[in-house]
Order: sequence, then C-alpha cells, then structure tokens
Amino acid sequence: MSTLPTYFSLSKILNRVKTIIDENVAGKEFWLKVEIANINFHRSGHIYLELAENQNGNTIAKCRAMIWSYNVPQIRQVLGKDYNNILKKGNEILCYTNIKFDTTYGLSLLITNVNLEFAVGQIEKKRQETIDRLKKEGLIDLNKRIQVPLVITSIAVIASKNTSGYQDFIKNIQDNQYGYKYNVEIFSSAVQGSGAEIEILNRLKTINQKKYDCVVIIRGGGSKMDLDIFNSYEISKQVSQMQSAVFSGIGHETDITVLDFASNKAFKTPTEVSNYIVNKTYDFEKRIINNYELIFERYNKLIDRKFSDLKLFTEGIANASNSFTRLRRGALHTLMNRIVSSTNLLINQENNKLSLINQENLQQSKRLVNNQKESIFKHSEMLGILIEKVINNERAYLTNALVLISSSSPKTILNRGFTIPRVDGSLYTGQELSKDTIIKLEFKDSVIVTKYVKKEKQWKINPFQS
Amino acid sequence: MENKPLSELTYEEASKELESILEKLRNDEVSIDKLEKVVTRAAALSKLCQDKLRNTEQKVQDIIDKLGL
Amino acid sequence: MENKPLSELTYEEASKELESILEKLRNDEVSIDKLEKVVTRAAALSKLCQDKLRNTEQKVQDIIDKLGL
Amino acid sequence: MENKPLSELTYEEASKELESILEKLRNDEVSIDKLEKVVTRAAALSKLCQDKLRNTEQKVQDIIDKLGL
Amino acid sequence: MENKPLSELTYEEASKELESILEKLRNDEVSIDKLEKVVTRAAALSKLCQDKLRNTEQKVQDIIDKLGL
Amino acid sequence: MENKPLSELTYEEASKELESILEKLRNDEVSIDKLEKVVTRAAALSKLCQDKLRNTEQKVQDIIDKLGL
Amino acid sequence: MENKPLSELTYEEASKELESILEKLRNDEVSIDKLEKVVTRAAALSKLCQDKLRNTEQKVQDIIDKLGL
Repeated sequence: MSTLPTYFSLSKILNRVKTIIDENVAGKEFWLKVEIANINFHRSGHIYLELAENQNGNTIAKCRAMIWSYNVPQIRQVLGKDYNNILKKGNEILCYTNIKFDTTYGLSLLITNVNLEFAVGQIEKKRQETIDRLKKEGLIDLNKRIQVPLVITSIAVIASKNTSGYQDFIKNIQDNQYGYKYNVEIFSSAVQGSGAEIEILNRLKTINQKKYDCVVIIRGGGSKMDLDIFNSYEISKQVSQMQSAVFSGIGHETDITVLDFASNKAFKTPTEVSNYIVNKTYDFEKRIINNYELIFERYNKLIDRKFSDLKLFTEGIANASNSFTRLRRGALHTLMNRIVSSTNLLINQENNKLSLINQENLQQSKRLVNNQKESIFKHSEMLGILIEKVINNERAYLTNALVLISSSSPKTILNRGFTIPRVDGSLYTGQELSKDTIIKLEFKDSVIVTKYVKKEKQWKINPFQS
Repeated sequence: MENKPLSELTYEEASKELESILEKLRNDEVSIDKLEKVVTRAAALSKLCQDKLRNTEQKVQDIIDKLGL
Repeated sequence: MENKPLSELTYEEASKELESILEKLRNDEVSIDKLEKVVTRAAALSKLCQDKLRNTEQKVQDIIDKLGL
Repeated sequence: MENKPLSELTYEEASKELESILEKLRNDEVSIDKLEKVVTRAAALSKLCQDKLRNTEQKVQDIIDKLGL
Repeated sequence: MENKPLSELTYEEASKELESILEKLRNDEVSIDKLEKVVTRAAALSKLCQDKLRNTEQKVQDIIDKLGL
Repeated sequence: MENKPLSELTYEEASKELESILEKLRNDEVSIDKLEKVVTRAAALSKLCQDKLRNTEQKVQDIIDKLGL
Repeated sequence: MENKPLSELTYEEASKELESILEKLRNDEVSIDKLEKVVTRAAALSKLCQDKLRNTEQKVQDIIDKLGL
C-alpha cells in the first residue's frame, strides 16, 4: 500500500459539518425570499423543491428544500385557493425556513410556512408584467378580434396525448350526441415541464401555416399541475399572431393565465371547450331549423291567407255581380213602372181633354143656338112693337084727319054761329052787288032773306090759318 | 076729286085721297058748296081707313099671338 | 120683299129677311095694305128660324148624348 | 172644314180638327145652318179619338200585362 | 225613336233608350198615334234588359259554381 | 280590362287584376253588357291563382319530401 | 334572391339567407310567384346545412343540384 494521505470517511466529515451546522444554525428559523426552481409533489405528501437565486440570468445560489407532509395542511390553509399557483416552478416565495443538514441528503431547507401576501404579489406581479407588456405591444386583443365562424368544423388541437383532458375533449367532440362531424388535427405537445414552452411555440407556428376554424390549447389531468407555462410571454405573443382563433382550456379552477387573456376565448376545462364547440354547432343548427320552420310556417300561413283571400275575392265578385244585377233589375222595374204610369197619365190626359172638348162643344153649340134664339125672340118682339107703332101712327093720322074733316063740314060752321051768304043760290064770294040784290043768309036752322045796302071795310079773318 | 068707289080703294089710296082732301081743306080750296060733299067723302075715306086699320091690327095681332111671343 | 118660298130658306136667309122686315117697319116703309102680308111673312120667318134652332139644338144634343159624355 | 175622311185621320189630326172646331164655335164662326154638320163632325172626330185612345189603352195594357209588372 | 233592331242593342243602349222614352212621355212629346208603338218598344226593351240581366246572372252563377268555392 | 293572356300572368298580376275587378264591380264601373265577360275573366283569374297556389304547394311538398324534411 | 349555388355557401351565408328569407316573408315581401322558389331554397338550405354538419350532404347535394336550387 502506498503512502496514502490521511482521509476521512464521508460520514465523519459530514457528521462534523452537521455538528457545526447544528450547533450554529440548526433550529433557528428565518424568512427567506427565494425562487422555486423546481417543485415536486411526492406521493408521500412531502413536497420537494429546488430553490434558487438568479442574477442577470445566472444562478448565483441554489438549494434543495422540503415541506414535510405534516406541514402541508397548515401551508394549504394559509395559501388557500392560491396554493397551487404559489407553489410552482418559477415563482418567488417568501418562506419561513430552518436549515437542516443530513449526511445522506446534504443541506436542505425545511419550509414550515409560506407568506401569502408576498407570494400572491409576486405571481401577480409577474403575470401583470407580462400582460402589460403584451398590451403595450398591442398584442393582447389581436386574437380576440378574429371572428370565430358560426360553425366550427376544422379544429387544431395542441394537447398532450393520453392525458384525461385530451381524451375528454376528443370524446366530446367526436362522439357528440348530435352526430356532428369535426375535422380535428392533433398537434401533440408536452404542456408542462421543461421544454413544453418551446414545443407549444413550435406547434403553434406549424398550425399557423393553415387556417383553422379554431386552435384549441388544452391541458387536462392531475390536479396539481404547473400552469406557469401559460403565463409565458412567448406563447401569448405567438397566440396573438395566429390567423385562427385560439381557445384555451387548460384545466384550472381559479387562476387566470396570461394565455387566457391573449386567447380568443378562455375555458376552464377541455370539456368546456368541446361543449362550447358542439353547442355552437347545435345553436347554429337549431337556428337554421328554427328559421326554416318559421319560414315554412309563414309559407303555410301565406298560402292559407292567399287561398282565403282568393275565396273572398271570388265571393266578393259573385256578390258584387249579384247585387249589381239586382240593382239594375230594380232600376229597370222602376223605369218600366214610370213608363207605364206616364203612358196611363198621357191617355187619361187625352181622355180628359176629349171629354172637355166634347163638353165645350156642346156648350158652345148650345150657346150659339141660344144666342140665335134670343135674337129671334127679340126680332119677334120688335116685330110686334113696330107693327103697333105703324098702326098707331096711322090711327093718329086718321084721328087728326077726322078732326079736320069734322071741323070743315058746313054744319059745323053754321053751328058755331057763322052764316053762309048766297046770291042767286050760289055762295057769295065778295063780288060787287047791285043795290037791293037779294041775299039769302043761311043759319044753323033758318034762312034769312035780305037786301044788299053797301060795302064796308073789314079785317079779314081766316080760321084755317094758324 | 077721286071717283073710285070706296070699296075698291086700298088703304093707301083712301089714305092718299084723304090726305089730299085735308090739304085742300087746309088751304081753303074747297068751296062751301062742295065742302059738304068733300067732307062726306073724307069721312067715308077716314072710316074706310079706320076699318082697314082695325082689321089689319086684328089680323096682325092674331099672327103675332100665334107666334107665341 | 123676298119671294123665295120658306122651305127653301136657310136659317141665315130667314134671319136676314126678318131683320130687313124689322128695318122697313122701323122706317115706316111698310104700308098698312102690305102690313099683314109682311107680318105674316115675318112670323113665318121667325117660326122657321125657331124651328131650325130647336131642331139643331135637339140634334146637337142627340149627337153629343150619343158620344156618351 | 177639313175634308179628309175620318178613316184617314190620325189621332193628332182628329184632335187638331176638334180643337179648331171648338175655336170656331168659340168665335161664333159657325152658322146655325152648319152647326149640326159641324157638331156631327166633331162628334165623329171625338169618337174616333176616343176609339183610338181606348184601343191604345187596351194595347198598352196588354203589353204591360205581358211584361208582368 | 231609335231605329236599331233590338238584337243589336246592348243593355246600356236599351236602358238609355228606355230612359229617353220615359223622358219623352213625361214631356208629352209622344203623340197618341205613336204611343202604342213607343210602349211596345219600351216593353221589348224592358224584356231585352230583363233577359240580359237574367242571362248574365245565370252565367255568372254558373261560372262561380264551376269555380267550386 | 286587362288584355294579357292568362298564361302570361303572374300570380301577382292576376291577383291585382282580380282585386281591381272587384273594385270596379263595387263602384258600378262595369256595364251589364260587359259583366259576364268581366266575371268570366275574374273566374279565370281566380282559377289561375288557385292553380298557382296549389302548384306551389305541390312543388314545395315534393321538394320537402325529396329532401326528407 | 341569392344566386349562389347552395354548395358554395358558407354556413354564415346560408344562415343569413335563411334570416333574410324569413324577414321578407314576415314583411310580406315575397310574391306568390317567387314563393315556391324561396321556400324550396329555404328547405334546401336547412337540409343541406344539417347534413353538412354531419358530413352526410352528398345525397341532398345531388337532389339540390338536380333541382338547380
């Protein structure tokens, strides 16, 4: 054997280190701000972590750490719904720890508590930074602006095969109760662990060479999964540059990843994504069927209405035509009645006229006859009067004549006292007489005989001269 | 002086003769000697006329009565 | 004086003759000798006229009665 | 006076002749001598008119009866 | 008076002629001599109109019956 | 009246013509002389419309049957 | 009316066309003359969409092609 240097067994050394550590720091608890470089939830309930401190991209300190299973409930209680999000790779946490050295396992930190406020702040800070950046670059809404077709038929799926989420999705899509057929292309990729981000990025780039109705990013399975990959700036950036709408269904209950912000639509589970796609198709089909049924109903109503319109028209025409002829018939009847009564009136008028003419004829004739009668009567009367007058005239003349005659007779003269002188038997008419000529004077009832003496002057008296 | 017998005289002739007698009487153209004769003739004439007149009157009256006026 | 027999006279003629007789009477153009004859004629004329009138009247009445007025 | 035989007269002509007869009667243009003749004519005209009227009336009635008014 | 034969008249013309007949009757423009003829024409026109009405009505009914509404 | 042959009419035109016929009838704008013709036309239009409706119904039914709806 | 062959329509276009057909029917903007075409087109659209969703549109497509919808 040669001259070998003095050596110690590893156990001796490490036991010595342990003694030093135990003496100086063991059991002393302190708050440590550190990044979780890796984390493993062991079946035993213990949690094994790798803590690190990075500076300018370089790891400047690194250490293993553990949370014993009996400490987990307390920490779970403290972290509540954020438990899974806080205890995940890449997160910076503020944890209450003590140092433990084990000769077998080396130096490790025992974590007994985790500060919630710090943890949440850290996760949120990081995620917010990413979101802010995407917003600032105008990328956050880009995918949302892509119009999802009414019916999704072609689907590109990024998923890890053989995970329950993937299987649920495929089953829901392909064996949907409505029998819809979808064109599903699978782009298999790890969705957790190192390299998953790159893989997902590559898949997205491949998919983007074609237009799909949607790109689905799903992650299904275990309850404790690392979601942090979906807060990746790179993935969200790629999503915003896709020509197809991206749906996220990365299976988490509470927290929202950056991807959820950047994607077109975010779903809690892969099943929800598939339900959405199938329901969308169903809604579309329902609407189509509904609209068609409404159209058909309208059509039937329209036809019915047109039939009844037609019936109304035709009946209306029949009625109008009937009332039309009825009206005309009435008018005709009235017209004829008027003609008949006018005719009768005319005939009656003529009859009356004739009757009047005849009456007047009679009257005029009678008048004529009566006039003549009167005239004849008058003539006859006049005849009597005139005759009387003629006779009376004659009579008056005769009476006058008689008076004259009687007054002229010699007897009348003598009766008045006159005498008639006679000479020699003849009437003395004044001739010269010789003296003593015998004159006989005849008186009324005697004759005196005398002798002429002389003649004397006397005035003449003529009784017949008026 | 007319010499026609009275019975042959018409009323007209009698009347005319009477007239002429009266005319003569009025004009004192009848001498006392003839006066009586003339007057007698006139009286006869007058009588004749009056008779004729009365007769005519009666007949006319009859005719007119018959007319029934 | 007209000489036409009465039977040949129309009413018109008869009436006119009657009238002319009256005229003559009025004007003392009828002598007593003719008076009777004239009056007889006048009476006849009047009678004729009256008859004709009566006749006419009757006939007119008959005709019109027949018309059934 | 019109000379047309009655059988050739229309109602119109007959009626007019009747009127003209009446007019003449009114104006004393008909002598008694012609009165009878005139009235006879008038009666005949009136009869003709009445007959024509009655005939027309009957025919009109027949027509109207046939119409069933 | 219209001279068109009845067979060539439309309802409208017949109806109008009837009206004009009534008008003439009312205005005493129809002489008794023509009255019968006018009334006969009116009756024929009325008959024509009635027939046309009845005919039209029947045809319209037939047409509508055939439609089976 | 429209003169288009029935075969060239659309339902719309036929329906409108039918309506206008009804309107004219109601407003008494159709003469009796044309009534039959108008109603015949209306009936034909109505028939045409019915046929078109029934035809439409049949064709729609056929296609629906074929499509299996 | 849209003239695109049904087979070339996207779901979006098909849906829109159905909506527009319904709208037109609601507003009575579809004439009976076009009704058949419109309704059969709607039926075809509906059926084709349904079949297409299930990837079984070939048979319907044949019918539609034959009908020229």
